[in-house]
Amino acid sequence: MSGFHLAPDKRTSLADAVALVHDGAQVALGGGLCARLPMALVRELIRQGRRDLHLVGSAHSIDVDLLIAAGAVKVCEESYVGFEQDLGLAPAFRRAAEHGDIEARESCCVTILTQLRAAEAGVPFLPVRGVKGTDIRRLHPEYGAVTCPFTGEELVAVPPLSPDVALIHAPLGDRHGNLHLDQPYVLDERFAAASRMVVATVDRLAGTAEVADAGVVIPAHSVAAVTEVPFGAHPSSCYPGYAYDRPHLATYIAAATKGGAELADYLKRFVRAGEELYRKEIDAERLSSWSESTDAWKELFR
Amino acid sequence: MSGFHLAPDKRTSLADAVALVHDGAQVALGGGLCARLPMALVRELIRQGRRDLHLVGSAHSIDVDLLIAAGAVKVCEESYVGFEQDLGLAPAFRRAAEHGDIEARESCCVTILTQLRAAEAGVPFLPVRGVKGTDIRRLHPEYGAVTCPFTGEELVAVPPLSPDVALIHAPLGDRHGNLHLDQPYVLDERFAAASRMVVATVDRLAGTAEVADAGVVIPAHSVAAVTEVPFGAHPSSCYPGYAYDRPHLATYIAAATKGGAELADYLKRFVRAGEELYRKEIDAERLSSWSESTDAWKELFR
Amino acid sequence: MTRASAPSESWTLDEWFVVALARTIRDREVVFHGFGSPCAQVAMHVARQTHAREMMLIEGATYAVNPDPVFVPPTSNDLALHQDATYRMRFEEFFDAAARGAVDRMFLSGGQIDAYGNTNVTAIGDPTKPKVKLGGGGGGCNISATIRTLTLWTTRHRSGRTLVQDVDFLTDLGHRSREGTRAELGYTGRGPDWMLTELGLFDFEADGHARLRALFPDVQAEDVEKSTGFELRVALDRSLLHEPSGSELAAVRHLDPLGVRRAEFAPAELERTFAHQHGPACAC
Amino acid sequence: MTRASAPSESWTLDEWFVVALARTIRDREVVFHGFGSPCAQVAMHVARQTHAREMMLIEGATYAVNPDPVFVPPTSNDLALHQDATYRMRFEEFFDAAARGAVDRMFLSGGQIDAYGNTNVTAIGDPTKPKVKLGGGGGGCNISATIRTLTLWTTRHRSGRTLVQDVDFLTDLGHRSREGTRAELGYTGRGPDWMLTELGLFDFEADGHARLRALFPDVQAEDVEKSTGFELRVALDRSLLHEPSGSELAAVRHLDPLGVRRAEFAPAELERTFAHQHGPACAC
Repeated sequence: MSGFHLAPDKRTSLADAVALVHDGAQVALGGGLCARLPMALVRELIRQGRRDLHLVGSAHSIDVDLLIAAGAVKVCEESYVGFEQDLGLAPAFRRAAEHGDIEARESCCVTILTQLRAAEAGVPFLPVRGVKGTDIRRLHPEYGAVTCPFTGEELVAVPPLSPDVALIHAPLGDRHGNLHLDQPYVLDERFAAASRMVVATVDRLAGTAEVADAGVVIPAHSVAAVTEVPFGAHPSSCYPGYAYDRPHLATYIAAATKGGAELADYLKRFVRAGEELYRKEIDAERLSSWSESTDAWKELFR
Repeated sequence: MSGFHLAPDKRTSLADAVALVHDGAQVALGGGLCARLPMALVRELIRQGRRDLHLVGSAHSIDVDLLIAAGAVKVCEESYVGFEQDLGLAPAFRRAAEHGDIEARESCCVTILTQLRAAEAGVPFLPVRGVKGTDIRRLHPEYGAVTCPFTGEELVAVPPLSPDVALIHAPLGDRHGNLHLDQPYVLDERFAAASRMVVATVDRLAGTAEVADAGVVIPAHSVAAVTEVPFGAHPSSCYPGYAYDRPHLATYIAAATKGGAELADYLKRFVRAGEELYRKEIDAERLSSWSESTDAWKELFR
Repeated sequence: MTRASAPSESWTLDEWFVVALARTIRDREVVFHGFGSPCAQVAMHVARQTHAREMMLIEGATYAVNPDPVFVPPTSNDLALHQDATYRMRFEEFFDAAARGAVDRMFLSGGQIDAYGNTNVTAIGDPTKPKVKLGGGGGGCNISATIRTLTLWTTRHRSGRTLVQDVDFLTDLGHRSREGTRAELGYTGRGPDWMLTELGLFDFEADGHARLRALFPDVQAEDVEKSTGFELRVALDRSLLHEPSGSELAAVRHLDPLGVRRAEFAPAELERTFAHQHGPACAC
Repeated sequence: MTRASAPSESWTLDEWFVVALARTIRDREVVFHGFGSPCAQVAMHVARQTHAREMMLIEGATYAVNPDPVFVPPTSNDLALHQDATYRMRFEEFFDAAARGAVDRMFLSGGQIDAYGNTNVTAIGDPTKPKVKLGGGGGGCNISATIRTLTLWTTRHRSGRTLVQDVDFLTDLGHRSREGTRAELGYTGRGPDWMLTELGLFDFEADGHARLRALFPDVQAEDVEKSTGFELRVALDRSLLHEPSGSELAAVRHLDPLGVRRAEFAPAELERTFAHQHGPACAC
């Protein structure tokens, strides 16, 4: 009856999980930068040909870029999209923004957080401290202004943000949808509370007792579907399981930078083929060697 | 330089810790109802003769009542003060409110939370969803009104709440001030972030590694002083160490209800005597028997 | 505090009261009670063990989700209530959920309750210099506005001082206050749908006014009349307070072995005993 | 990516740059860097291991407090940075602290920076149809307003396209924007106090305008002049860019064995080497 999801068993196939995301949906992406990104869900969205998505989030990388490369995105309302100083600008994001193929409605971590909090607390607006004086406001005609009844000061007011779905990958979860994450949680707790539903993948499904011992970070009642997909965050990291796959990311960026046939090849080999073949292609086991020694860990980043 | 507390060693005596609380201070009390209350700090405030305190918090019991009984309180801005259906109304609170000896400025859990969040986020006001239509607003002339710039709806606006000090008791902490708490945290995390400083007692001081393994809930940089006081939350519970001391609470309530000599006797025996004698008086070891068996646990509540 | 329970072929008023409260919960509702409310607390667990197995139960002061208590202790913030819980909400997480309308039902009581279901848990008399200072409202003054539905209860109807024409102080919102109806105040919560007292069960008419729907079998309509300070509207349907089942009684007794629920009742009410028959039970 | 480090009697520009950034931190400051900023990231750890041992270091994308990295990896949200940390802030906990003014210093860079320290990390050209779409500002458009002090840096001064008369898009606030000064906007953060480039060091005058204070010894004032798009104010004090100490260099090399900091520089800048002498070093 409420917005909570009370079914006792949320396990479903990856295809059925992603079928909960409709064309044009406002989609929050869990994780951040190149860690714990919901990549298996992203790939399945592409396989299902989803279109016109409105992405919201903080700082992201290949999740956003790949969706854009595949033509699934209409609006990108993230605070950052890129590969930092390591691999640089996000090629598909950059090209689509420069060509006007997407609306790059850049937002700010704090503003998005505040908008999620408005949705969580059921209030129709919240004030933010900053933004005034910057050009970010020009990208957001939906922002308003409000005068503090105590100080008389004018502040930027932002509307609630309640994504249709939050896509979250977790290392561990149970069939009810309880998810364990390691820190940093980034915005995932806020997404889970503010969104209509969480659609989750986990590297491993386990019993409730094991997940509770590890610590439930996203509770079952926020989660509509959960699917076990080993290496479901690859090529981003999902510690303690696996580190960031730098060579794979470089391969993607080369393909996405070239576009055309090279990009099509990447999509065919790593997306269209499905998750089972994907896992065979990526040689992901070596990414678990990070825990063997500091040298082994460093080696993964050379 | 910031509001954070960076000294590497925050250990101090109980007397020096409480000396950080000045007469007239706005004081947030950690824990809730009759669990994890900062009772050793409360008793030391009374020993030091603190006056005119402005208490803020959610639902509390003997911590507030004892401070009022000792004449330390001017304003009580809690959402509830009492002993539930078990031991009933709070005798000193009730008498002082009825006689006008304190200002009982009753607030609401959600409103206090919202005011703490305003302080945390550095905004001069926040809107709340409810309050309108109730008489709670009559007790709070400081509340304002704000019109939503998007919906045109008028909401109650509340100012930030930044207590001078939050008094928090934790089962475990380290010398830097890192504190481990078990859930429910009640408002303690919010108090720690919104207050100028946390003054803490812990049942046991331990090494940082042990506290980190248990999980740091209140970080060192929020804490100005930490003191080891075994049974520092007694007669409230502090699991896993000890359960609620029902006979002691009944003794207190009888004394506080009668007032006069009976109350003076309680204060002499259990407060003026100091924490070391207090621990000898209370036979607290039996409160650790809760973990032996369900029957032993139940027995503590008969 | 403890007392031998009646055998299951008979039962006491406190047991029936808790069962009747439990029945106001529908399956798959998200339900919350506050602290200091053992009848509601036990009722929620009874509901979850009987007819509402897929409800989501949020434990009063610990915000634990669907815990199975070791036993119900006399204080609401106690580990015995949530030791086994898989998940505990944070304070802010629960209150945000309640404020945004994600919680379906809350149990609320009060030292005074008016015909529109407004409750007073703040003060009797002039609130600036009260005759009796009550404990206070917890989070109710916000979340009574936004939680979808409320179950009200009182165990002190017979005192004549509880169901009043006007509350001295409006802590938690019922169907309408001096400032307007819920619609006028912009609240999406629908207000109370049921109010249970130790005498009988009320619902609320379309204008938000309470209406007596059923009596416990040892209660006469005149008992209610003389104990009620507001206009008594009546439309009795005895089936709305039907007898507790064996499994419901077993759940009450198992969950609350200390009889914490009894602390809510005046001693005389605890003497009321019922058995499987229609009509008033003997008060033997 | 790796390269043998110079021995400690000599050092490279990237090493000196990081040390000079570190020196903008004062002891007992609470300091934060964003993601994608390895020079600032390494600099913060260098400061904490040398002159600012009681600073509070908040790691860029993990919000870990005072971690000791295993090594600096090329991506900011990585366990190698915070594996040993006693405490990690939550996302909201950090941003709230920054917004309320509890953070003393943040490091900020930009694809464009103007004379008032405004930075553009959003887009070059018309932002609605950019010539180059940059990555974006993270949390800067709020917290640049409220963090007490900012250290700006760029490793691309020599390009002539970085220090500009007007930023095409103002993502993060310096000392004043078209809408007014910080005081007029109601912000308590004081804006940038230092700006380091691969050519030299700037501070800011009372009107908020940048002023060149020191040059790296292999740089001439004319190099800066021709690379700077805004009016060049100059008040040189060579001591403001004094040579790195052995312990500072050791800290850089120990913390960043992969040389992640080097990714920020054009290849030619990485050839710049210095030794213990005054005046320009040879570019051997």
